[in-house]
Amino acid sequence: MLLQVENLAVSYGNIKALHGIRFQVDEGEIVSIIGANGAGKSTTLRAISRLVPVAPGSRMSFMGKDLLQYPAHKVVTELGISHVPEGRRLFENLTVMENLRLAAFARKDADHIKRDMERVFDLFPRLKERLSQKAGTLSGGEQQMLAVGRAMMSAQKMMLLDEPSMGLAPLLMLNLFEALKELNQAGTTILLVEQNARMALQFAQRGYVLESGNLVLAGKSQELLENPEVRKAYLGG
Amino acid sequence: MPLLEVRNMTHFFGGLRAVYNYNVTIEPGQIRGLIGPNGAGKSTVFNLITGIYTPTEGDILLEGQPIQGLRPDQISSRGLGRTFQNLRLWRHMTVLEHVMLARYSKLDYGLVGAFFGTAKRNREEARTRQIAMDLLKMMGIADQADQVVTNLPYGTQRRVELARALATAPRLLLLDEPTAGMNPGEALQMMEIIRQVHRELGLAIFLIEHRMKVVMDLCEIIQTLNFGEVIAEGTPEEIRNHPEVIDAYLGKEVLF
Amino acid sequence: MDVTPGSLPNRWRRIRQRLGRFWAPYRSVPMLGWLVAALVAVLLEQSLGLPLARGLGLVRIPALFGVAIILDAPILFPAVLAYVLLIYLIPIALVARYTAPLANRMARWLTSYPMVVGALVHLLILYGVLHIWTGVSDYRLLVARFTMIAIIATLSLNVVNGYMGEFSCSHPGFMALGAYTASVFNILLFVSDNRFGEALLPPVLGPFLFPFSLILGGLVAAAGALLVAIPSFRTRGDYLAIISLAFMFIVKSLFENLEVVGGARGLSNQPNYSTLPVVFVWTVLSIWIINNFVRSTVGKALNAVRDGELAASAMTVDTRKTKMTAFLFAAFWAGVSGGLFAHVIRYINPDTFGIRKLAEVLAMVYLGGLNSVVGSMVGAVGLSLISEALRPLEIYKWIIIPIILILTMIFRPSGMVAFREFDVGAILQPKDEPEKDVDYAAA
Amino acid sequence: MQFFLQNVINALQWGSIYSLIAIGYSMVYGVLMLFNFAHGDVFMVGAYIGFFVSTGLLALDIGGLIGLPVGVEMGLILVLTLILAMILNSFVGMAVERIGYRPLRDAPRASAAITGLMIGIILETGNLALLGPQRRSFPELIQTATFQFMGVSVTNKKILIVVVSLLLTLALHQFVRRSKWGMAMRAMAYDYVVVPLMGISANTIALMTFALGSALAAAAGILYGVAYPVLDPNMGILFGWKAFVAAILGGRGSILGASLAGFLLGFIEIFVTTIFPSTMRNLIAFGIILIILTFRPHGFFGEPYSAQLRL
Amino acid sequence: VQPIQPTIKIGINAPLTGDIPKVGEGTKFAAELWLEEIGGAITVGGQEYQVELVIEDNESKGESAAAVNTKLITQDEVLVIVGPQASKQAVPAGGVANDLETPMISPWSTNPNTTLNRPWVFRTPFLDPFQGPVVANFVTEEFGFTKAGVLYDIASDYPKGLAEFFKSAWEELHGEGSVVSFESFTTGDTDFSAQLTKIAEAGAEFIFAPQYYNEVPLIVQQAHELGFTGPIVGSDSWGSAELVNLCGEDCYGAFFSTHYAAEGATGATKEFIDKYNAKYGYVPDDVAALTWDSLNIVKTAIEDCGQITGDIKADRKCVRDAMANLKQFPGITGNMTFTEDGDPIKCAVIVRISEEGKFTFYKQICP
Ligand SMILES: Nc1ncnc2c1ncn2[C@@H]1O[C@H](COP(=O)(O)OP(=O)(O)OP(=O)(O)O)[C@@H](O)[C@H]1O
Ligand SMILES: Nc1ncnc2c1ncn2[C@@H]1O[C@H](COP(=O)(O)OP(=O)(O)OP(=O)(O)O)[C@@H](O)[C@H]1O
Ligand SMILES: [Mg+2]
Ligand SMILES: [Mg+2]
Repeated sequence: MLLQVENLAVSYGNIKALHGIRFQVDEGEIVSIIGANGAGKSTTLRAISRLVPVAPGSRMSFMGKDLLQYPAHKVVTELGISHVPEGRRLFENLTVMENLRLAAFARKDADHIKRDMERVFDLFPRLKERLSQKAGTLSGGEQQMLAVGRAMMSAQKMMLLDEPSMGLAPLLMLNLFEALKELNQAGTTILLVEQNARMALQFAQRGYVLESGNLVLAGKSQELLENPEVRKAYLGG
Repeated sequence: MPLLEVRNMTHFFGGLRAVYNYNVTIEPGQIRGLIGPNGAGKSTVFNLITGIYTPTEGDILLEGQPIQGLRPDQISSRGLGRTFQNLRLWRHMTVLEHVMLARYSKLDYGLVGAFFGTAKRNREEARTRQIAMDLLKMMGIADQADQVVTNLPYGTQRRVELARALATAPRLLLLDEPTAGMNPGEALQMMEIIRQVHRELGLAIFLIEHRMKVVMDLCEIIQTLNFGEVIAEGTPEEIRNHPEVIDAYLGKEVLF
Repeated sequence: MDVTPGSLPNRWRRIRQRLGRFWAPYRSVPMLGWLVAALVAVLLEQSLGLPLARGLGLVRIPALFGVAIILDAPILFPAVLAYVLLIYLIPIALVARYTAPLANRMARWLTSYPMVVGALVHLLILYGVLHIWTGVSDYRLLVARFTMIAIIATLSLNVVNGYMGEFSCSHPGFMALGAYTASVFNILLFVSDNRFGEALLPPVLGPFLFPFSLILGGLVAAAGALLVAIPSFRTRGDYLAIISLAFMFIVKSLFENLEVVGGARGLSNQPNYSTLPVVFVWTVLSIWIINNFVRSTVGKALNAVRDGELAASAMTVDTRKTKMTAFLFAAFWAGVSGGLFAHVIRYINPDTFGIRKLAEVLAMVYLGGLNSVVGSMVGAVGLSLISEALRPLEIYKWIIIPIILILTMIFRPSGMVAFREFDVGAILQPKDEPEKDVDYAAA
Repeated sequence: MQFFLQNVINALQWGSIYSLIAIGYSMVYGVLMLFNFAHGDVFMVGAYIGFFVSTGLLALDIGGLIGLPVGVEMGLILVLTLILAMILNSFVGMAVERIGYRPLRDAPRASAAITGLMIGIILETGNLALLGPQRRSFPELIQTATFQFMGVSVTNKKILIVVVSLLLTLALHQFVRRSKWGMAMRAMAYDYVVVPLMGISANTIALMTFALGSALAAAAGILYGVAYPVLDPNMGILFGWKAFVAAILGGRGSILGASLAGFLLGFIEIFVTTIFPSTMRNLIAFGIILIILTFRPHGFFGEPYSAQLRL
Repeated sequence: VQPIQPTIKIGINAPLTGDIPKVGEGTKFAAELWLEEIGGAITVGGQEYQVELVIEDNESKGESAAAVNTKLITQDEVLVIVGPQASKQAVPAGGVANDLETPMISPWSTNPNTTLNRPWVFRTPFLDPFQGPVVANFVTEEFGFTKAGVLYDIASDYPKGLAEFFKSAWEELHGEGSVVSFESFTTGDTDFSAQLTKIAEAGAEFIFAPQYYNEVPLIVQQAHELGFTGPIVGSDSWGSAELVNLCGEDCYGAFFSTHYAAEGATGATKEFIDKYNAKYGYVPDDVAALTWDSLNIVKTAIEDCGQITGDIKADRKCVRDAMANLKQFPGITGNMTFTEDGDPIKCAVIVRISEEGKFTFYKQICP
């Protein structure tokens, strides 16, 4: 078991976003979390990345280590969890190249960095064409590619993806998911959060359904796809 | 006379050719779609039409009148409403204030009224409030009128954007990815709203979308853009089967 | 969350419950009731204050609730506390509580007239309170006038910095323009001195023309504001901040070089026109007009420019006109406050309107709260009174006040009462109908 | 001509000081997007630290102990003072960050500006309370030597100040543009929330930025002390505001821009005084700044406003 | 039961914080020393009254100074006020004192408006219209120069006033245009190289710099660095023991006009200097000396008044009248008689900074 989350609760001021959820992700898996707007999907990922403080009593472990002992930047460098945040959040004032290099900030292995960079360009040739363009002037899709590329540069044990398909053209979306699949086959465990529930479930092996801060369903993707409630609520009938 | 006519519009960002020789004609009451790969220049087309950028070359005519070079507020006052790809709401303002403010150019009182709270101003404000509330009812968010927008769910925020754009009393509405970030169920609701708006207000609509179901179901005519140039234009059926579009944009297998 | 019984949150809740119970009867006291109660308190002080103070071993009536006395001689703390309780707190509490039904009836009766009438009645009582309170001591009178002038300045800065979200540093410059214009006008016309010679008009006319001089000062300030407003079309944020800062330095330097108005030696002999009623009326006027403006849809355009200029202009908002209006309007009121100020201290020099004044007004705006008329009042009154009351601390005052501000910013980053509408109608309402949100125990 | 040259020399020295303070300011401004209104006072503290360190070193009389010639000893003391004061002042900067800015990282920028202003006042008043109101005279570490060159007076101090200032500017520019730390700082400027996702501690970067900015302020303080050897608790106020002007005039986050603007400010002030009646100096100098910004509304190296997607 | 002895309260309105804290310190120290000196009491009409000093900080702001005066008068009910020092505070504060009919004496303010048409307001220093010509005459006689350069702070009241009076006096002596260069800067500036270059270029034989002592070292050193060799002459604001600490040898040999010379002083002056030096560790500057004199004027006026009635209004009036009637009051900064306006008629001294850095008496110049 790679990631184990128990009784995870998070609040923003008075708003309770997560009410003590429990789930797990195994090594090499692709797991997706689906849910409506504001269900708490992004919050879950932020909690794992330690970007938001969690309520007392929450427990999270990664490869047997207590995740709560690590500050946000060490979750990346020491545990190897990368995160593609919602809305991309690129450093728009830096160039594409600088964004990628920055993601490898704490890494010392020059050779590996170089190899990873090549892989990013293999997956997203468009980025290579725009190396010295400021990230802020990329189109939506290009930005999403860069966001994933950046995550690949920072850590590869596990990748948290927050709505990577948002705003992507159909073809690109296909490409992206293919790329993610490749990444997964090369050993990166993936936890995916998506609005586009159908596609997410088709892509993942297992899924969880999050509803107003509570996990209400869990199961194999196929089961969920066939579940009538899920179909009604998230797949558009 | 067509409602909007764009002729040979070209735009460069530095050395990058974002839009090249773009033409479009929109008739009153038409629903049109604009698709294309990421970075094709779709949003740029919208930004050019609405005056956020000034085209390097070309003419934009609204009901025969050239509007290129005008400021965005002048263009929008002439009946061109829009929403943004990334929500651009005013984070400290309430839903109602958003919609009321979009009536800015239609307000019939001046600074004196604003300073001294004249009777005319009070009448105008009441009337504007009524119009705004009607729009909010139409969007189904009237009960959230006094909420500050930052606290609202994403889907609601999208509706606020739409209501705000409608409050400018447009004859042509530009929608940049209205269902982005919604799950399929919510997207269906949004489509319903767009249809209703189109029906009840009789607007022309020009929309950008990546969700094929939305484009194909809503639009009468679809344009496809690639590298800033139109590569195909036609009915949904024609576009779906257009080889170049499939190549550049749709892909062979459709996931959903 | 596992909270052990008796832990802090629980105890805190109990305290709040108790406070809530204590406060409950006062929830139904309308503004009118509070004002009447305050009137009773100040009348009490006027008649009994001095003997009571003497009896408690104080030499005088404590001017600002005795803070200065306590800081000077901590041993007098019980006496001061007793005084404040006996003169202010207990009478106000009793009167407010037991006249509440009557006050509510009155307030309801007033609501049957146009709002202006109700507002005027309230203001009249408020003025009465102020008049009697300041009548006891000239020191209070001076502090009260400075404080009200600070309210005007703070409010007007809030229009640009809070409502429109720019960081404007030019306010002292606007104040200087207003102060000098009004001063020159009045000295030239109504004062015989060795700078401008004989008075041109009979001095009895002076007080009547004083409003014109203030308006003229405001207009000159607004004209000066063009220099900041026009660049604001093309640039914003930080760049505008230094444009406005440059403007402030330019104005200061301009007056240093203007020998006719005394240069660095300053301009004195302003007639004593900024009396309490005059300052009061102008303060009320400024609050009323500014509040009207920022609550109108036209005024809301400022907020839209702040939160997203692009979206604003795409929604038909004329952003240029909006910025222009905001700057000129704010400058006008800053000019008025400068004019009033000049006629309180009756001497101005360019140095009065420098960086230190800037820091002061900025602090008031951000302490009180952005985008809030009430906030500006709180900020101006709060900082003026604190800085007067802490005077005995001498140098340590300027360590304590910054610490207060830093803590405020840390715990309330937008200020004490930010983003709140000032709804006169709601304030004037009677309060005896049960409110929806009285669930204080559960809060 | 000689008159003109003399004033160029004068302006170079004055501009160097502005430039050094401005780049320190620009560090914090460019990275954290904050108006660091405490910077002028951090500069003042730096100058005082320099004063105490150098006075202490002089009292120790190391030269006397190991028998160095006076000139060398003084040079050594100057270098040691520079290094020590820069280190010490960087702690001051870090304290300012920790107390005044970190708790406000999510707050509106203007609020942080107010805390900065207030920390500045505390530093001034604290100095006054601790050290009393008398001015301090910065020890004369360099024996002034005046060279006459084409009828122009140049002192060794002036040369030293200009050279050190230019060197520090270039070093810092390289650091911010080329090093990965510099890159992290620029990233931080844009979006500090996701910086940790790159495996970088945002707090470390913020602290480092303040430390660097304050170290530069200390260097500026010492060079200032060498050239203008009277220190008082309020000396930083005006410099703080001028640095603010220069940093922004240079363009957001641009070290070279800030330095250039610092020199420009120095030149404007000196030459306006030279050419116009000196009474009009501030009027004209700030008028020029206003005009520059009206025509170049985003400073020298700043991005145009339309491209600043996030404000 | 003892009857309560009325105390005599004296308000001190001083700039303890703000731009000129050193002035505030000098004021406070001199006042405290004075209180000690008189044993904390004044005897009036055979009865001893306790004296209480109420020292308040005006933050060197005009409005604060006015507020402080109002507070002192109405809250603390002081009999008389000493201060504020700088004119930008003394002018508004004087207005308050005059309106509320309380005698006030400013030890340091030289702006004519401070006392003009204000019967309740007095001052201790001589005025700029007197000092300007003093310096002009002195330089003419001493050096025989005809071309003057002036460097002053335009944003500050005192230097600006003095610079202008000097200019007119000098031009009266040597003709139009004999002030070859009249340069200014702004408060807080520390680089004067452009102005000094201009002055040197214009061929000035000496520089008159009526600046505060903290700016003087910079002016003098920069002038020397730029190769200016003529004398630099100053005014009473140079008169601080700190000047030499800050300026060092650069200032040796310089002249300035002032109220008294610390070195070689005799009698009461020397006594004051020694006591102050013993207590606070440095030679008092002219602010302290003038404050000391002001307090003694107050004391004499109270004594002259003959009785303290306890009716504060009457007592204030009595003190004011007594003050206005003082003749040839022997202060440590010279003998003083007040004019109609409340300004003193007194002599100035020219001080030379000796080669040991001491302020030595050089010459006395009387009106
Ligand atoms: N920074 C924040 N401050 C306050 N509340 C927040 C914040 N971020 C999220 N929330 C609230 O927490 C809840 C969960 O939000 P979260 O972003 O995790 O939802 P989500 O499932 O990712 O939704 P979406 O599909 O819209 O991204 C929502 O009610 C949201 O309003
Ligand atoms: N302000 C700008 N400066 C420079 N280049 C820009 C700017 N805005 C957009 N671009 C470039 O122009 C091209 C078109 O961008 P645009 O945003 O119009 O794409 P789009 O078709 O809307 O894509 P998406 O579907 O991803 O939103 C992109 O390559 C983008 O990088
Ligand atoms: Mg989300
Ligand atoms: Mg787009």
